Amino acid sequence: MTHLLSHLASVALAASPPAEGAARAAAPVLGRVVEGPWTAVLIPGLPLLAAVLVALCAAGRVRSKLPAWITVGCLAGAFAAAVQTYLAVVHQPGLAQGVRVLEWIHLSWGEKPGQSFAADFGLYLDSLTMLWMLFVTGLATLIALYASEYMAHDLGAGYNRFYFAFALFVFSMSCLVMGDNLILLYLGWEGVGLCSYLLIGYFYKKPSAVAAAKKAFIMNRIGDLGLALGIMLTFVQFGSVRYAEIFEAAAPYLTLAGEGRIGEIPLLIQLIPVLFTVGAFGKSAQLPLYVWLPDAMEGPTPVSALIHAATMVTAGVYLVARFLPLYQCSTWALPIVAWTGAGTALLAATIGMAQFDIKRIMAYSTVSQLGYMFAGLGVLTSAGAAYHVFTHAFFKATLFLGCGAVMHGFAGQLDLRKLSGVAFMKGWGIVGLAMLVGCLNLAGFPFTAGFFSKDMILAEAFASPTYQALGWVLLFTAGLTAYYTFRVFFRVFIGPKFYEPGDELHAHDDHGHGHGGAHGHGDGHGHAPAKAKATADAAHDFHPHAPGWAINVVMVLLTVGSILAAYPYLISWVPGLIDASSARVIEVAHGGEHAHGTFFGYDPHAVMYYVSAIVGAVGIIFAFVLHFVGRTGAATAKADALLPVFGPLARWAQNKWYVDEFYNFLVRVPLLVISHVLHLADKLLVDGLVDLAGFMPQAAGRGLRRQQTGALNGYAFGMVLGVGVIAAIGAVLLW
Amino acid sequence: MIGGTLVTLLAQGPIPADMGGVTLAHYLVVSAVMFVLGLVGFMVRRNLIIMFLCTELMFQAAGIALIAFSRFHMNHTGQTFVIFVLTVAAAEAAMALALVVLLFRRKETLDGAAWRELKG
Amino acid sequence: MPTLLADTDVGSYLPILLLITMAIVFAIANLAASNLIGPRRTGHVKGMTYESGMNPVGTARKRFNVRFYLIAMVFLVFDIEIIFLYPWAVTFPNIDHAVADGAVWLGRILFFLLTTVVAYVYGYRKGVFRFD
Amino acid sequence: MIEKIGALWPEIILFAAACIVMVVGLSPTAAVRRLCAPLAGAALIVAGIVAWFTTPAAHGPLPMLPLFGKTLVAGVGVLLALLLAGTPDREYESAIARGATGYDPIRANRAEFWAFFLFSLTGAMLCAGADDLIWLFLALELTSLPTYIMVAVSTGRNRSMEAAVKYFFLGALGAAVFLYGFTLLYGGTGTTRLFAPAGEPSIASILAAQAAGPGINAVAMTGLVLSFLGVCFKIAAVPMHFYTPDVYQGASSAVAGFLAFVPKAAGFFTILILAGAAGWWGSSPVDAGGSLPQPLHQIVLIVAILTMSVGNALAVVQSSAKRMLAYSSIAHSGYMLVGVVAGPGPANAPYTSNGVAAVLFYLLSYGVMNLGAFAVLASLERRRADGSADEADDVNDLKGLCATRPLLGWTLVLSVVGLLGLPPLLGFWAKLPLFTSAISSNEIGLVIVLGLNSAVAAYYYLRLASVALLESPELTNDTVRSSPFPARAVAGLASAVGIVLLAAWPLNQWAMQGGRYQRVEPLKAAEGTPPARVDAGAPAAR
Repeated sequence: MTHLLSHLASVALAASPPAEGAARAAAPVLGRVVEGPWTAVLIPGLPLLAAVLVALCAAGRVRSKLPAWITVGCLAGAFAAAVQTYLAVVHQPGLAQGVRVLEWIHLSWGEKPGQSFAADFGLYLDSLTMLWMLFVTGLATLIALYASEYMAHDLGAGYNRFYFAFALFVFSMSCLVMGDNLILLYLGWEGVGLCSYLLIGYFYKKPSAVAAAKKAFIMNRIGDLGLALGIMLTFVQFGSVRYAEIFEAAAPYLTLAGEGRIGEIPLLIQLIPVLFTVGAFGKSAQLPLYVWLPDAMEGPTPVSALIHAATMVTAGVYLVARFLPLYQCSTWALPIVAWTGAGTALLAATIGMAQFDIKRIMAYSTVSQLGYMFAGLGVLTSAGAAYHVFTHAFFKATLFLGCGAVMHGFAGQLDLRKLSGVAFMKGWGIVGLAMLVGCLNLAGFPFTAGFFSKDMILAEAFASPTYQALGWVLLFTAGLTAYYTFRVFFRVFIGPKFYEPGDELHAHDDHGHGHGGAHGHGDGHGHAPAKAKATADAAHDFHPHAPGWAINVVMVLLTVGSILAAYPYLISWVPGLIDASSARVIEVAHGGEHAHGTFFGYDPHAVMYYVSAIVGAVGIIFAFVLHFVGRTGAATAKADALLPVFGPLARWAQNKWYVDEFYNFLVRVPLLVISHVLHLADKLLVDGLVDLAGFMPQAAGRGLRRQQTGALNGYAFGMVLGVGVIAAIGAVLLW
Repeated sequence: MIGGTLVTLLAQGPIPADMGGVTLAHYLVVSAVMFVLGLVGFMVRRNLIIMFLCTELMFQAAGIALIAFSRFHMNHTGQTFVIFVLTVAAAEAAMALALVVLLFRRKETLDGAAWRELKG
Repeated sequence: MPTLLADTDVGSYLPILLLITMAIVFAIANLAASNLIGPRRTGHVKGMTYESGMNPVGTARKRFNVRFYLIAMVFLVFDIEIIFLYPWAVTFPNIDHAVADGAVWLGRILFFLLTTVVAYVYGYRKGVFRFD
Repeated sequence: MIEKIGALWPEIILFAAACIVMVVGLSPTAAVRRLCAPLAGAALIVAGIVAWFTTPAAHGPLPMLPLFGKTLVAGVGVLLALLLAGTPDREYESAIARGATGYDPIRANRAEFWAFFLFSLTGAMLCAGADDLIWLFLALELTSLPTYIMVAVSTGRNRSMEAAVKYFFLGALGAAVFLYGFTLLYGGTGTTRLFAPAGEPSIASILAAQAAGPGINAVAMTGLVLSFLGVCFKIAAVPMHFYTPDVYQGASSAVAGFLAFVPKAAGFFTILILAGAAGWWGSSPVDAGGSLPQPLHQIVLIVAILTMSVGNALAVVQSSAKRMLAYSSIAHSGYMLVGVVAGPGPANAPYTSNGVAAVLFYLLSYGVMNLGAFAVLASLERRRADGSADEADDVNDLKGLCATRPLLGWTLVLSVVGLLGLPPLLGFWAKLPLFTSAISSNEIGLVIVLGLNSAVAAYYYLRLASVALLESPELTNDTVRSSPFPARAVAGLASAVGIVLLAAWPLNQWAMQGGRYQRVEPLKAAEGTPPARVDAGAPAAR
């Protein structure tokens, strides 16, 4: 075992970006673009086609699963196109390829450079793009298939609406990732935001879903403002919004940064990545804008899996990775990214520990893992961050879909105190196994993909002399993550068999066909005792609804994907891709000796595997002891009551409650304050401005209106007066 | 009607020999005065027929200026123009007559100010 | 002798512009002044048709037949036609037949008269010439 | 002289069609009388096609303006013919159909209405192709004289009479002003020819010579200014705008839609021709292409700013949809004057710097979008207590239109949102070159005013759209019904389709062609033959 680990570690060392060696891919040539394969057009094209076809279905009031099959087919085609394009792109490593689809915006107001503005509908294909598109299209295909069963209760208008927004989302996401200019990126950015809004508010009759959708929309707008300002500043500074031209124009600054003369770079150039960061934090749910993501779980679970776990929320990571050259030209941008990421990771992990709604726990874990990714970017292991994005996409989708299956089967039940031993029930084995693999990944269990990707970030943090403290924060968070992950697994999926159906039973009392839609309650406090009793009575003839073939197939595929995601690491696939793209980390000359951080005197790259494996194991053991050992059948609060028996850990367990309430407070009060401030700002500032802007023309209009007396002579007088005055002005000017 | 000094002031330009003592400026003054009279009349009179006659006055003011310029430039274009101006004036006269008859039948008055339902 | 005003001094005709402007401003000023400071009297005498004291005889409300106006308007058409015919008639005998094509000149006036015929046909169908 | 006829085939076709319509429309048989509108429409289609294929490039600074102008007028004219369907003689014809009265040609207006419709369009076409002051004057009068009558007979109500009397009298005043301007322009240059082949005297080449030499003659400049101010009446620009709301409100909606486009198009063709004759020679930066001669430039600028501001400010406070659209029509003229101020830019300027092309494209877009809005109004009627129908006018008549009549409602929403200039609709692509051309000619202040005014316009346009889209229909709304002329709705639908699709069509290339500008060479004194010999078409009379 130890031998194997050290072997892996040595391979990792050779492959990880900071290590110089043969494994390092060809350095990217920024600012040069060669003609790319036309098949790339199919990647955004097919989802758009799907959206159009589904819209036609909606117009034709189709009430079958046709929209699902259309979407799955088109997305599978897009995935195939992505594979094809990927092969073409890696064929020419380090060189970006461009495909111009159609002319879009061309404005010019002069001949000089900077006096024109061009943004085509063009694609920018490099290895970073293709990495993203591979997992976006692949996961989207699988999740669309999953949703064909999951959403089946809503056949008809709702089903069509779901798949329309779904396909539109994939189209927008591919615009965001594949666009060759910032305007197209922004279009995609707003597009995914819109689709996210539509899908969170899918159950639009539920006030909480509508509120969540609104919250997501508003929080994202704050971020988008930053992004928009960043784009404008980019245009002003570089005279273009095309990546190739920006990178070309930024090359001298990058050289300056590489020579350690970062102070000589103009301040406004350094400001650009900071503004981008604001946008990235909004979209990727980082402090202080993260609050929308947990609420976004009001949407259907496939949406949570695809948009709010695997793809859309990583758009911020993509943005930072894409513009890493600019980030490296800024003194403040990367530290902001690193520290905010680490802070979010810790905060979200602690909140996640205190939740009872398993989908919410997964949401907080997503926020936390996104924090990891940003921290990875901040400490300059873009390869580690991208790899974490990649592995996270698989295992988090697995976890969400597993939770979704549970919710689907138990009439919306998500409270971990009301479910137990689900994996042992008839027909739930596959889900249980998938959840186990997902949880192991999330907890960073050795040899899993999540383990390797997390370690790349941790090791790099410790390797950097300035980020030692950040490394400790992340390490502590890793332990918490392992604990809360397995808290879910031990309580819900194994142990004595018990279940209590969710509150959606009444809606379907003819048969026990619970559905995944509305799963209203926030943190498990929601059930009044009387209602719980009624629910229990109703549960007598309730039978869990085991997942069908579509869900099972997708779960199996995703599980296999999560396991296999560990494999690319061994051949340093992702780091290679990242190194060949604009996200490559430049070497910074440090005037002499290369400062290198250590972990108690050891090289962090060598020892971090052992350390994080131990930390993860400790977390899992804690969960095991607290939530599995001695849990006797009833999975409700009894486990908590048993806690004092396990002596030294009791106080910590009590603290858990404290943390829960504390973070509830911390989340809600600022939210309330923010919303009130926003409301007030809206009332006073926005409405006031609008009123003022409306008032002035109105007042002018009322004044002028008196001249429109309706009298012929009055009009003649006005006309002659006007001619006279204007002719007099002309005479004066001529004089 | 206008002081002789002003006429002399305006007559400072070259005087074509065959225009005799009457210069272009004299014609233009007459024309301008007629035009302004038309404008003023149009503004202050409320009788529709008088108002129309005032516009005719303005048209004919232009006609006088045209003919004077035509003579000044020694070509016929201005005179040709005048014939067309007369034509248009006649067309407008026909229209004005028709309109005025129509209006008079509706309200039994020729007062332009009687028509002020539309305003604001 | 300059034939183009363009050849003369630019400034020499500025007074005309000045005059027009002055006249307009003067008129407006008068109107405004009389509106502002002038007395406003209403009364029986002021409202009479002739303020001089003449009493209008009969009623002004007497209606003329609409045909009178129609005839007046049709007359205008033929009236105006004459002013086009005069210059043509004066020019036609004097044109140099070696240079200008007399037939074209005749054709032009005939076309012009044709438009009058259209007006006549229209008037006829409209019933302008029926006096019943 | 004869060769000029070759450039006038579309006008000749329309004129002949007008003569036929005038006679056909007086037929005692109702079925024959009903042929007027189809005949007019067919003539317009033929004239448009003929204009497209036969209009030659003109001499002078704007060689392609005739082609663009004539085709545009014929094209929009077809839609206007649809919009005007059923306007004249509505109550009289229904009385005849009921047998309440017999047919008396002297009481019927249909023939005159449609003939005048064609005459007016002929006038607008002639304006686009004018190369002589006399021609221009006659063309302008031919455009506007018929419209006075069209307003008067458009409904049987007193309001139409009032509109007609105001329109006619103030129109005559405006005509007198620009006639005086033309006179002075002739006096200052010695010729009425606007454009001529290179080397021959014309107003354009003489003014160019004056501008290159001692500066433009004061008389000619006064003439230009007065002509511009007089033509402001046609485009409803400040200070000649007073009539607009009253006339649009008093006329039927269909005729108001007609008035908002045809005289405006003729007026803008005239302004472009006059501006082209004056030349964008001014001394603004060379790379910006020069501005109009100085006092004229300032005056157009002032008028543009006043026009859009006054129009928008007054539109905000209206409750009548027609008055609102009338004031907005004033504001749109102000927008278009921005393009006149900006000028065509330097030689081979791109589309975005060519203000003339921007004006032409805006004229086209405005024609289409405005037609949609008026078509919706013309398609709705309010039943009065006595059972007769009155056209919808109040904004409240439009409440919940998208719910009750989706076709009309969405046409209205598209039209007003397009007029507002929201992307990606036609209006946006029309307004954009106005902005960019003004920027490239360094008129930053004007651009700011234009931007502010666009914002103010949002205030009332969105009000119209939201009334139709968001508000629920009034309970008493059964008094609002559709008018019995589906052709009007078809016109609206066509314009709605145009608002969406024309944005994608490369029409701006067409406008770019139409706005092509070539500088007029100054007339050299050596080759300057005396105008007396050149100008008189006839041999010397003595």
